[in-house]
Amino acid sequence: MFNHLLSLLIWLPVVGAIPVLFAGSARPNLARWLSMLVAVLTFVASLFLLVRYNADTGGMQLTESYLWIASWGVHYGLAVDGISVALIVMTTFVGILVIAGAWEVIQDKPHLYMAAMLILEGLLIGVFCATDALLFYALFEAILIPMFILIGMWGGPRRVYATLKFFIYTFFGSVFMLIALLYLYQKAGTFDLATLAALPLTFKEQAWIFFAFLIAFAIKVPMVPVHTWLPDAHVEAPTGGSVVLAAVMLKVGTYGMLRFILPIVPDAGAHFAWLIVVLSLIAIVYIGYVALVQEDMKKLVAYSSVAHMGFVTLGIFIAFALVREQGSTDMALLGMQGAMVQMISHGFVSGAMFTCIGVMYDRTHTRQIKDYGGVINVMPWFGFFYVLFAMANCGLPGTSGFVGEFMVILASFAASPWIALFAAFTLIIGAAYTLWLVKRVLWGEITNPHVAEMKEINGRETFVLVAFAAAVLALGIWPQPLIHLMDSSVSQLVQQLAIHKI
Amino acid sequence: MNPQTLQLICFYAFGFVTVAAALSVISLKNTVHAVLALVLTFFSAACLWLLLEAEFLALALIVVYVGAVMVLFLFVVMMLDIDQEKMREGFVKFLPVGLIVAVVMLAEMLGLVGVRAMNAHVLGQNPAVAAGMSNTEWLGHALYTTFLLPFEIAALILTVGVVAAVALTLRERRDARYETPSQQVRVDPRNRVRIVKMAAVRPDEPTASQEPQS
Amino acid sequence: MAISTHILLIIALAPLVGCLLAGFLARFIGRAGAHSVTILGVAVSCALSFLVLYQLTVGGAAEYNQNLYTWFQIGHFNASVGFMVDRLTAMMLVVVSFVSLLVHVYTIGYMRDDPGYTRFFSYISLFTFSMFMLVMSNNFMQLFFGWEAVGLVSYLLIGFWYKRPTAIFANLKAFMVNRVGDFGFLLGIAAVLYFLGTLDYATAFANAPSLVGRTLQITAGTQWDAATVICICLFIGAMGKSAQVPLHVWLPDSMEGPTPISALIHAATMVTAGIFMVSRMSPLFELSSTALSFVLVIGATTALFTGLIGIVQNDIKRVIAYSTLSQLGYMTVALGVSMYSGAVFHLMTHAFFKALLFLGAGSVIIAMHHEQDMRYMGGLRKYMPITWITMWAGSIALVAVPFTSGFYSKDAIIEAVGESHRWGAHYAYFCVMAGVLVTGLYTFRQMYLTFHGKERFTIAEHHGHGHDHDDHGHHEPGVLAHAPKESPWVVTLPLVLLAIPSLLVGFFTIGPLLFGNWFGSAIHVEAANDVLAEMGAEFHGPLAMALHGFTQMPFWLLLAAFIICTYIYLFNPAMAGKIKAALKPLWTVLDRKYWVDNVYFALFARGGVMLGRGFWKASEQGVIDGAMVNGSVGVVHRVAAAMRRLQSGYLYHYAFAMILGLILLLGGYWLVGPGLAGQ
Amino acid sequence: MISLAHYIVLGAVLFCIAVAGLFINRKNVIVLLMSIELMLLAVNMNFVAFSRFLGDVSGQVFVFFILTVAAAEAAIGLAILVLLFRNRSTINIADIDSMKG
Repeated sequence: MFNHLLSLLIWLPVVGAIPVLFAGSARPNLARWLSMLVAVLTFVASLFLLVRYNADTGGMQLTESYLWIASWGVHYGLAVDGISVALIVMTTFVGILVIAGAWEVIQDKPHLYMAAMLILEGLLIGVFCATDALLFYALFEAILIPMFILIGMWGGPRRVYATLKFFIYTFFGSVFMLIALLYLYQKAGTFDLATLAALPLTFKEQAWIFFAFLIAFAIKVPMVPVHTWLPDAHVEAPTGGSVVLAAVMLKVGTYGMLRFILPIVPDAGAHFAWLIVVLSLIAIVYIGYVALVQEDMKKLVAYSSVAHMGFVTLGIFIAFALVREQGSTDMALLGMQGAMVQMISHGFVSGAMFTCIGVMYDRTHTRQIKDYGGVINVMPWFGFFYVLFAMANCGLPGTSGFVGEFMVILASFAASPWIALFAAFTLIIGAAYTLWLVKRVLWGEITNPHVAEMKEINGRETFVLVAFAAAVLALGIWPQPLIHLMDSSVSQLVQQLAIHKI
Repeated sequence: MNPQTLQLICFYAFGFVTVAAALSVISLKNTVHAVLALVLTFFSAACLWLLLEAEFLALALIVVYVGAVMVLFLFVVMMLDIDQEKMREGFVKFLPVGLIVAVVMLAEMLGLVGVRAMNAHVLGQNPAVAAGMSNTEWLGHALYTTFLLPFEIAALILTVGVVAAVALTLRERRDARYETPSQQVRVDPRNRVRIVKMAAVRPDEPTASQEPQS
Repeated sequence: MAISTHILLIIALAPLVGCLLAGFLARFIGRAGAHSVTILGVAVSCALSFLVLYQLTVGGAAEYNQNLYTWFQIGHFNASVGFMVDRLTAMMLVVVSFVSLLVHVYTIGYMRDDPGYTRFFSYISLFTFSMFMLVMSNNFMQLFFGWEAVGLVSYLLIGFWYKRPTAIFANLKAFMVNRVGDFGFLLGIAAVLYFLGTLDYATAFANAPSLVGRTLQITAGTQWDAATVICICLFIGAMGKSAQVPLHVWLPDSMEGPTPISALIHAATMVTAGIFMVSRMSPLFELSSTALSFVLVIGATTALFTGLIGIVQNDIKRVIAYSTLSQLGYMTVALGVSMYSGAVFHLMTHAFFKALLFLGAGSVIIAMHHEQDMRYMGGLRKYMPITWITMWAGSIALVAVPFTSGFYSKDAIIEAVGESHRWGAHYAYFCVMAGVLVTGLYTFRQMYLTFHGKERFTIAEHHGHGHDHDDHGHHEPGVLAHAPKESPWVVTLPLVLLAIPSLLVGFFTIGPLLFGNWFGSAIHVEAANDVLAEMGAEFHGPLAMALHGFTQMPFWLLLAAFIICTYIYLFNPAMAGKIKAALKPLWTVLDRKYWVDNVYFALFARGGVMLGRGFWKASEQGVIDGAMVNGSVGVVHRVAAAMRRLQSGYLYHYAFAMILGLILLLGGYWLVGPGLAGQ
Repeated sequence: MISLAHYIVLGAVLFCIAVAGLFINRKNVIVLLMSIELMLLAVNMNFVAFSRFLGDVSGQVFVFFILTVAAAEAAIGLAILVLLFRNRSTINIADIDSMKG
C-alpha cells in the first residue's frame, strides 16, 4: 500500500466520489456521510505521507512511474518533496472541513456537490505530486471542471459570468504553458520534469518559455494585473468552492512556478525577477487599497487573498535576486521558506475567513458589509473566531499569517530596503481593511433586524472553525515542524537557482 | 491496326462520350434527363476502366451506381414535384463565372500535374496478370488481408447509411392508428379497472366552491 | 543560585492559563471563579517575579538566557522562543505583575455590574501574559510577538464596550497607529537581521560594534549609516507603542476603554514598552548619535506639547492621558541623552504614580456614576477621603515635589539633559523645563476641579432602587442619582498600595539604579555619552538631592504653577473663564489638539479610502476589467459580429468559397511550387 | 498508345465540369448532388489510372471504398432531400438559409 501511497491519495477521493454520486439526491444524508468518510480516509492516508516522507534527506520521494502514452514517452509519474507533502496535507485537511461546512447548507443536489468536491480534492493532490509535465498539465486543466461545476451550479446570481470569466481566464493562460511544454518536449523528447530541469536552453529560449509559464501561473496565483477573475469567482462561488479556491487552488499557481519556472528557466527567471517583485509589491500595496473600499465581504477577502499571494511570489523571486546578486543563500532560503509557509498559512486563513463569511451568509443571505453591524451581540463565539482569523489575516504574531510575511519581509530587506518597505506596508493596509471590516460587521449596535435574528454557530460550524483555528494557531506558535518538513526541499530549490543553464 | 491504336481510339471515343455526357448533366434543363446523362457518364467511365483492365471496379461502378444509386436519384427526382423553370434561374447569369472558374482550374491542374511527364508512363503489363491472377482476385486479396479493417468499417458505414436513410424518411402519421405489441404485452389489469367502494348517498346540490370549476 | 526555567515559565504562563479558564470556561466557573483564577494566576506571577528580582539582586544569580524551543531554523538563521532575564527584565516583571495584580483586584470593584465581567478578566490576564512575553524575550522575533500581542489586547480592551461607536472607532485608530509604528519596527528587525545576521539579542549585541562604518544605500548616491537606520526604524516602533509625536494620537482616544486598563495598559505598562525596548537595545542605539538626537527631539516635543493639551481638557481621564504622553516624552528624552537607566527609573516610578492616578480617577468615576467631566465635579474630598489623599500622593509624585519618587526620576532626567552635549539637547532642556510648569498646571487644575472648590453637581431626588448603576452617560450631566460615596475596599486597597511606592520607591532606589550600575550589562552606555557618570560625581545620596532640589529651577516653576492654580481654582474661579477668553486663539489650538487628528483623519483615513476608491473605479473596474478583460471580450464580440455576416447560410456561397480557396491554393502552389520543391 | 496523362487529363476535365456544374446550377440540389458524384468519379478515374500504371492495388481498393462511401452519402443525401421537400415543399437552395449567422 505504501508503494502506491500517492496514487491512493489521488484516486481515493476520485473513486470515492462514485458511490457518493450513486447515493443520489434521494438519499442526501448517505451522500454526506459517504463523502465525509472518503474525505477522512484521504486525510488519514495523507498523514501516512508525513510518516513516510523523510524530511531530512529531502528530494523526490515515494516515486511512482508508469508509462502512460508510450508513443510520446509520457509517464504517469508521481513523487513528492517536502513542499508537496505540506500542500497535500493541507488539501486533505481543508477537504474535510469543506465537506463538513457544506453539510446542510447545500440542499440542492448535495450528492453532486460532495462528489465534485472529492474529485476536485483528488485532482489537486495529483497536481501537487505529478512529476511529468504533461500529467501536471492534464490535472492542472482538469481542476477547472469540478470548480466550474461548483460555481456554475451552486453559485450566486451572476455565476454564469463568473464561471466563464474564471474558466476562460485560466484556460487562456494554460494554453501558453502547453506551447512551452511542447517546445520543451521537442527539445528534450520527454515530459519528465527532472530531465527538463537539466535541459540546457539559450537565454532567448528561456525568456520565451518563462513568459509562457508566467502567464499560465500568474493568472492562477493570481498576480496583478490578471487577478480580476478571482473576486468575481469568489463572490459567486458557494462557500465551499470559495474555501477550496482560496485555500488550495491558488497555490497551484505558485507551486507551478516552483516546479517549472525555477528549475527549467532559472536564468530568465533571474533576469525578470524584478518584474515579478514589482508586480508582487503592487499586489501588496495597490490591492490593499482596493480591498479597503470593497462593500462585499467576500470580495474584500478575495482581494486580500491577492495581496497575500503577492507575498508568496515576492518570496520566491526575491530569492533569485538574493542568490544571483548578493550570493546570500541564507537570505534566499529565508525568503523562499517564507513564501512556502505563507502558502500553507494562507490556505488556512483565507479558508477560515471564507467559512466565516459563509456562516453569516447562511443566516442572512447577504454579503454586503452595510447589512451587518453588531453581529458580536448575537454570536459572541462566532465573533471570537472571526476576530482570530481577522488577526491572522492581518499578520498578527502568534497566528500563521505572521510567519510567512515576517520571513519574506526580513529576506527582502537584504535585496533592497525599498522592497521591504513596500512589503511591510501590508502591516498597515492589511490591518486597515481587515479591522475596518471587523468594525463594521462585528462591533457596534445591531442596526439590522435580520442581524438580531442570527443564531449562534452550531456544533458543526464550531467544529470547522475550531479546526481552522487550531491550524492557524499551531502554525503561528510553532512553525518549525512545517519548516523542517520543507527545509531540505527548499534548500534544493535555492541551490538550483544558482545554476546557470546558458 | 495494332491493339494499341485500337485502345487509343476506344479511349478517345469513350472519353468523348464521358465528357459530353458530363456536360449534359450540368446543362440539361430537365432533371430527369440530367440523371440519365449521368448514367451515361458512369457507363462510359466504366468502359474506360475496362480499358485499364480494372474489370471488377468497372462492373461495380455499373452495378452500384448505374443500378442502384442512379435509380435512387431517378426515384427522388420523379417523386418530388419540382418546378423545373425556377430551378434554372441564374443559369445564364452564372454560366460565364462557372466557365471561367472551370477553365482556370483546369489550366492550373494540368499545369501543376505536368502532362508531359505523365506521357512517359505508358500502359505496361497488368499487375494482376503479373501476379498470376485475375483483377478481381488481386483486389480481393488486398481487401481481405491488408485492408480488412477498413473493409469491415466500410460495411458498417453502408449499414449505418441504410438505417439513417430509413430513419430520416420514415414518417409516423399522426392520423393513423398503430398497434404497439410491446405495450400490449405489458398491460396490467390493475391499471385498467378500478373498483371503488362508495357509500350510497343522495346526490347533493353542488357546493359553491365546485361550481365555477365545473 | 541560578534562575530556574520552570519559574520563568510559570511566570509567563500562569496569566495565560487564567485567561483561558476565564475566557472559555466562564459559563462553568462563574464570575467569582473567573476573577479568582485570573487573580491567582497573576498573583503567582507577581510573587515569582519578586523572587526572580531577589535572586538577581540579592541572591547573586547569573543572568538567565536560554531558548525554550526553535521557532524556525533556516540556514544559519535561528528564531527561537526563549527567555532572557537580567535585572532590567526583572524590574519590568515586578512592575508589570505588581500593577497588573492591583488592577485585577481593582477590577472586581470597578466592573462589578458589567455584563462583560469575565471577558474583561480574561483580556487583562492575556495582556499580562503578552507583556511578560515582551519583556522576557531574548530575541527580536519574540519581542515583536509580545509587541503585537499587547497591541491586540489593547485593541480588544479599548473596544471593550463594543456597542459604543466612539470605542470601536478608538480601538481601530489605536491599532492602526500602532501598526504604523510596527511597520518601522519590523523594518528595523529586518535591518538587524541583514546587518547582524541574527535575531538573538545576545549575539546581536555582541556583534553590534561591527556595524560601525557599514552603510546602507537608501537612494542612489546616499549612504546611510547602518546603526542609524536600524535605530531609527526600531524607534519608530517605540514611537507607535509609546505614543510619541507624531504617533501619539491614539493614546487619548484609548481612554474609551474601561479605566482599569487605562491604568494598566495605557499608563503603566504597555505604553512604556517602547522605552523598555530602546533601553534593551542600548548597545545598538549607542552606536548612532544621529538616532539618539532623533529620539531626543521627538521625546522633548512630546513632553512639552502634549502636556499643553492636557491643560485644556475637561475629561478627568483625558487629562491623565495627556499627562502620560508628556511623561513618556520625558522618558524618551532620557533615552535620547543615553540615560537609559534614568528612563527605566522614570518608567518604574511613573508606572506606580500614573496607575495610581488612573485608578483614583476610576474611583471618582464610579462615585460620579460614570460621569467623567470635571466641570460637573468639585468638592469630592469630603465624600471620598481615601481617594482624595491617594490621588494627592500620586499628584505630588507626578509634579515632582522633592522626596517623592517622581522627583528623583524626573529631576535626574532634567539634570541629565542639561549636562548632555548631544545635538538637540538645548531644545530638549527647554522643553523638559517648560514641561515642569505645564505638568504642574494641569495636575493642580485637575485636583482642584475634582476634589476642591464648590460641588458643581446636584443630587437628584431619590427615585427608588433598581436604577442601573451601569447606565453609562444617559443621565443629564451633573445630576447624580444619589450622593457620591467612597469606593469599596477592592478599589481603595490598590490605591493605597500604589501610593506607597509612588512616594517612597524613588528615595530608596535612585542610588543603585542611576548611579550604582545596578543594571549591569543589561544597559550599555558608551563612556563618551555617559551623562550619569558626570552627575554621579555630584550625587551625595537621595536626601541631599532632594534638599538641593528645593533650590533648583524646576521647583520654582512648580511653585509658580501651584500658586497660579490655587489662586484661580480655589479663590477666584471666574478667572479661568477670563483667561480662556483672553487667550482664545491659543486655547482653540490646544483644544483642537493642533488639528493633528483632523489632518490625519482627512489625509490617511479619508485619503486612503479615496485612493482605494480611485484605484477600484479607475484601475480595477476601468482599466483592468473594463478595458483589458471585458475589452478583449468586446473585441472578440465585434470581430465575430463582423464575421457572421460571411455566414450567409446559402450553400452555394460556401461552395464558391471552397472552390475559390482550391483555385488559390493550386495557383499559389503552382507559382511557388518549384521553390518549395527545391527545399 | 495510352499514357497516364490521358486519364489524368480526363479526370481533371471531369472535375472541372463538375465544378462548373456547381456554379451554374446553384438552385437545384439534385444537380448539385450529381455534380458531386461527377467529382467523385473524376477522383476515382485518377485512382484507377494510377493503380494500373503504378501496379499498386491500393488505388483500386480506395476506389472501392470511395464507391461505398459515395453510395452511403447519396442515400443519406437523398433522404435529407426528401425530408427537406416534405417539410418546406421546395428544394431550392435559395430558400434554405437557416444556418445564416
